[in-house]
Amino acid sequence: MTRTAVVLCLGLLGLLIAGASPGGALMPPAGVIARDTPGDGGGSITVRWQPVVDAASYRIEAAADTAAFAAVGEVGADATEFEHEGVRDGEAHRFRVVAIDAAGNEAVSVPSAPVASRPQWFAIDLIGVAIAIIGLVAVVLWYIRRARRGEHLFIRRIAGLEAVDEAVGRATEMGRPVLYIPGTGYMSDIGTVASMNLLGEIAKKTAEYNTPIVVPVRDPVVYTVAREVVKGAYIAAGRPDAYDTGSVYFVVEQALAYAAAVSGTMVREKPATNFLMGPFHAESLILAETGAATGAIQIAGTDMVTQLPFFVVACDYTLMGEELYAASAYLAREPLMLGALKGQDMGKLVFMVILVLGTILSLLTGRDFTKILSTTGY
Amino acid sequence: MSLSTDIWVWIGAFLTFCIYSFLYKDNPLYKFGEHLYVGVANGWSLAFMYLRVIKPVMVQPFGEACRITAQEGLRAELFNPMAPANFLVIIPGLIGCLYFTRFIPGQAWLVRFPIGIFMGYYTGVAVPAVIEGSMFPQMKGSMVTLAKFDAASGGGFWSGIFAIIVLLGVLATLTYFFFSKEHKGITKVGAQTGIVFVMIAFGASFGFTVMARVSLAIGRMVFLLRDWLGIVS
Amino acid sequence: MNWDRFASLDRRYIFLLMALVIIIPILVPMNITMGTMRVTQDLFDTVDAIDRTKQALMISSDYTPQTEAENHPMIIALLRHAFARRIPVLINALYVEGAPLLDQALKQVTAEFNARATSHADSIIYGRDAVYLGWQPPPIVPILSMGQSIRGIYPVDYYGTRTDSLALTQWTHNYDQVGIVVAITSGTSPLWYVMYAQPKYGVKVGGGCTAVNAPDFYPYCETGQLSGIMAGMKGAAEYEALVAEKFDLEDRRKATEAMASQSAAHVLMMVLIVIGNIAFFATRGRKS
Amino acid sequence: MREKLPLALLIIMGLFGLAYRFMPHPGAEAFNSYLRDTLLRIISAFALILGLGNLLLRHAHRIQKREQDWVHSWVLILGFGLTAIIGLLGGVAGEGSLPTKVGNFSFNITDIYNGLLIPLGASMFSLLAFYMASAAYRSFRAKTWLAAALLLSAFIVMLGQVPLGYQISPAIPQVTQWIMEVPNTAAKRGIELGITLGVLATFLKILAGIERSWLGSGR
Repeated sequence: MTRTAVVLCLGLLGLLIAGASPGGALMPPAGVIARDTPGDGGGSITVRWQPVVDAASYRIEAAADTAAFAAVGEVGADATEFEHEGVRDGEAHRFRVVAIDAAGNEAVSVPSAPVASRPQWFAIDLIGVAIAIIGLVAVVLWYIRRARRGEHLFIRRIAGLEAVDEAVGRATEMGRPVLYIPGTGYMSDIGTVASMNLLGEIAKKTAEYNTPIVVPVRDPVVYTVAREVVKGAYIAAGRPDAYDTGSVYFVVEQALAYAAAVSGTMVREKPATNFLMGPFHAESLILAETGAATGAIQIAGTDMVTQLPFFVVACDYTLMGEELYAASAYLAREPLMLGALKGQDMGKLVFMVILVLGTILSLLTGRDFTKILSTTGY
Repeated sequence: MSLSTDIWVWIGAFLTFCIYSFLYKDNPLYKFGEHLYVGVANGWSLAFMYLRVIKPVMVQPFGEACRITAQEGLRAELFNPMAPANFLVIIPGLIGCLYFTRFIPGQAWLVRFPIGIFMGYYTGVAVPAVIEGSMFPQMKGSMVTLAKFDAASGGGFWSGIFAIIVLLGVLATLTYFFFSKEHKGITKVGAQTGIVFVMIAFGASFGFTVMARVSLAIGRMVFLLRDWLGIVS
Repeated sequence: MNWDRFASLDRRYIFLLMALVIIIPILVPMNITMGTMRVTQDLFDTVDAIDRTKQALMISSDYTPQTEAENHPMIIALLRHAFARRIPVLINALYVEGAPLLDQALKQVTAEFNARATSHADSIIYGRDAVYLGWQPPPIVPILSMGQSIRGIYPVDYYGTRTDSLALTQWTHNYDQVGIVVAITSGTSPLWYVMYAQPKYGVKVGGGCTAVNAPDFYPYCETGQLSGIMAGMKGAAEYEALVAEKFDLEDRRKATEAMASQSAAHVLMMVLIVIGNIAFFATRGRKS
Repeated sequence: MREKLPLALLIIMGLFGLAYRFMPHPGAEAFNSYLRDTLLRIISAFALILGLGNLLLRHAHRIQKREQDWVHSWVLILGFGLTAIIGLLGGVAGEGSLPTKVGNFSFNITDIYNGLLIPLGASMFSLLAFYMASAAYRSFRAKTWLAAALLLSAFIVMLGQVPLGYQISPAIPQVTQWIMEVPNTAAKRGIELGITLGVLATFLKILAGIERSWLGSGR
């Protein structure tokens, strides 16, 4: 009974104090600082201030040089920062912040020192990405350097690539061509770049075996590259005479039209071996199923994760993701390339360590260690 | 039943049959459809490449620069590559022409310049893109935090357990892709677990895609039965 | 039984069976019952809860004719839902290829309702109950600009009428008068609304996507950024069923009908897999 | 010189492509957009001309030599020629100098796109429904444990996709969702992370001149 009374009295007292506090008690925001937003392309100034008790919202006002202050934005009670965009670079602005309480009372801060925005050359918020790139580049270069010193490097068997010799040999025995499909991507896809590197190695083999290679290409830029690659491979293999200028040809840019034409080629020219290497899209299964129906040996490889299932189902061998990038190194057995491959492995190890450590630390400390992988907030 | 009277619908129906006839076997109808497709698609590419690229990006700025020079004389701003009228658009054209040097004996090496520009720029652009767009979010998503177990932040006991399974799956799959280590001992266990995850994923993707692909076939059949033959409404 | 023949069955028989299981259900339409996924139910509930006197439903679309079979029924189902509850509808197209399809859908559903209407108030009137805003490239521009002013970015509608002369667009100024944006896509446009419009203007976003893309959307439903989605033809069929049951409509349900073809095709594939495995083990057992 | 000069240009382009992402300065932005929207686009237009020349010559050759299917080569060349002329002279929607309408029949390049290319593309695309069935029949056989895992997960997900699965047990769609969210996510993430490193290593190999197949013969 008495306890209830005490609680009631205290409550009433509290209400009285709250009600008695005058409206003018709303303090203006202190510590208003404006500075050029870092790591951006200019045209933006960031204003910061210290929070005010009782403020329901803040209005930010700006003035260019001696001009009058005008509102440029309004934010909620939780905010202590505002990014004013659309400023002309080099033009000085002063800022002030107006705290507004629930009743609509306002308290105006002291204006900030004048500040002008300017563009920067480095995006500071991407520092994490930059560090990751530098770190991984260092790891890979380190192993390339070790390989250059002549260190022997082991590389595990990759079934799809072990089968390349046999597949080309089979075409030779049967007197039929080898079909190489360099994907349906652009030169801008790294999968296409990897496919071109692999094409060089496979063309060397068809040159050695004296088996015709047919390379229909979807993208005109890739076509120009593929042509040089095959020609170069025949010369490197010492068989420039065996190079047929018609072996690499451009078909059409539209992927489905390309699939229609290449399906026709598969059925009519009956290549003994089909290589499908590079980035593929939905047409992957059209090509792979048609090829399977003609009885060709099919070795596929793609870095398009969505298309891998169809190659796995319809082809004899499939290089998955990274294996496509590793393929040319595997076939060439060039020490420096193998060094790069070893470097990639170490990169994976780094990934695994970060994942495990991040998880353990997050679970033990209860803090969110995934934040180290944010691209902003440094 | 009301047959279509639109010529384009009839053409569409005929071409659909041309393509579908390939399911039986290769035949002159398919060959017709295929060659028409390749021809028309290339004609379309050429027209659009001219209308959307060559004309606005090269011909017009250059022509405009010539016109200004003729009327008002040569000015420095006509050599600003960003200006709507400038002479410098001729440079990419000249680089593009280097492709044709391979028909000139002894000068074929010049082809390497346009190719080098493409290879260099795009391999460079890809690096931050994969690090920022793939590595960071994928790693971030794979780490397990207490929030995954916390019902208040949308998690729970089971979602926490599943998050741990995902993490183990990621580690196992990465192990499978180790090239410089023979799959023996702990690596073997990891790699084999990894490939099981991969196979389950591929099966699931395959099964999941069936519906979308069947939808495409339904779309075609509806075109034939409704738009062309008018059998169904 | 001679399993050898099945072990290496000519694939043309499979093609023939596939064609039949797709065509027959189209010729003989049937509605099959199915459960409703939570994401579909959530979307339905959110649309259903719009206060029609204060807010409109916005349907945004960026699908191409290639995915018409999956996406088009979603638009139809949404329009039926809105019209049955007399929720005003704003429609926009993010890509030009799909723009005529939206016009067609709007006309079709308007005709369905007006055929039953008995009075002017009861009818669906263009300009009062629905406005087709048309297409403004590139997609990001209308998505952001509609937060400020819908009439500003769409001064005229798809048919060239000034939007300030239409009753509906006179009171729908920006996202504040939009109960939910449902983006129907063959790609990922609902996520553009989530990324660009939602943080700034707080608008609710829902989606309708192809089956292939559905896994990309589930995480956003979990976090509530998406109020719900229709995933592929199945999602469309579920939404159709929800609308038809609640409002007792008897119009054709294309996705539901197509689900019969879908089910038949899926069952065929599963049967084929089973037969293939039986044949494999039967022939292998004999060989060894 | 014939190798070093192009390689030097490649290195400059590669380093700029990499660094550009970290440079918010409008100068870098402007240079990049010039590179991407003007330079590379024009160069690739020339590549298309080269490619089309190659294609047309190949088919002209076929016709000349009366090779197999030479009649169809005429179809290709005529289809190409007519479409190109209609597009170049008739404009995108028939606004050009060439009339693209006879009575009610309109055949401008947009009509050709909608009337020819879309049905052809949609038909090719829809072949996938058939090929998925044949591929599944042929390959989904439990020859090994791995093949069984592939088969089983495909089977469950297919079942979970249709009303039948729900009727058999409401758990089936849930299992489907679990497979999509847990093992599927894990495997795809692992592959994607590997790809990240592959991209980086490919970049380094090309810039360091280790991978030089793109240089071709130079002859």
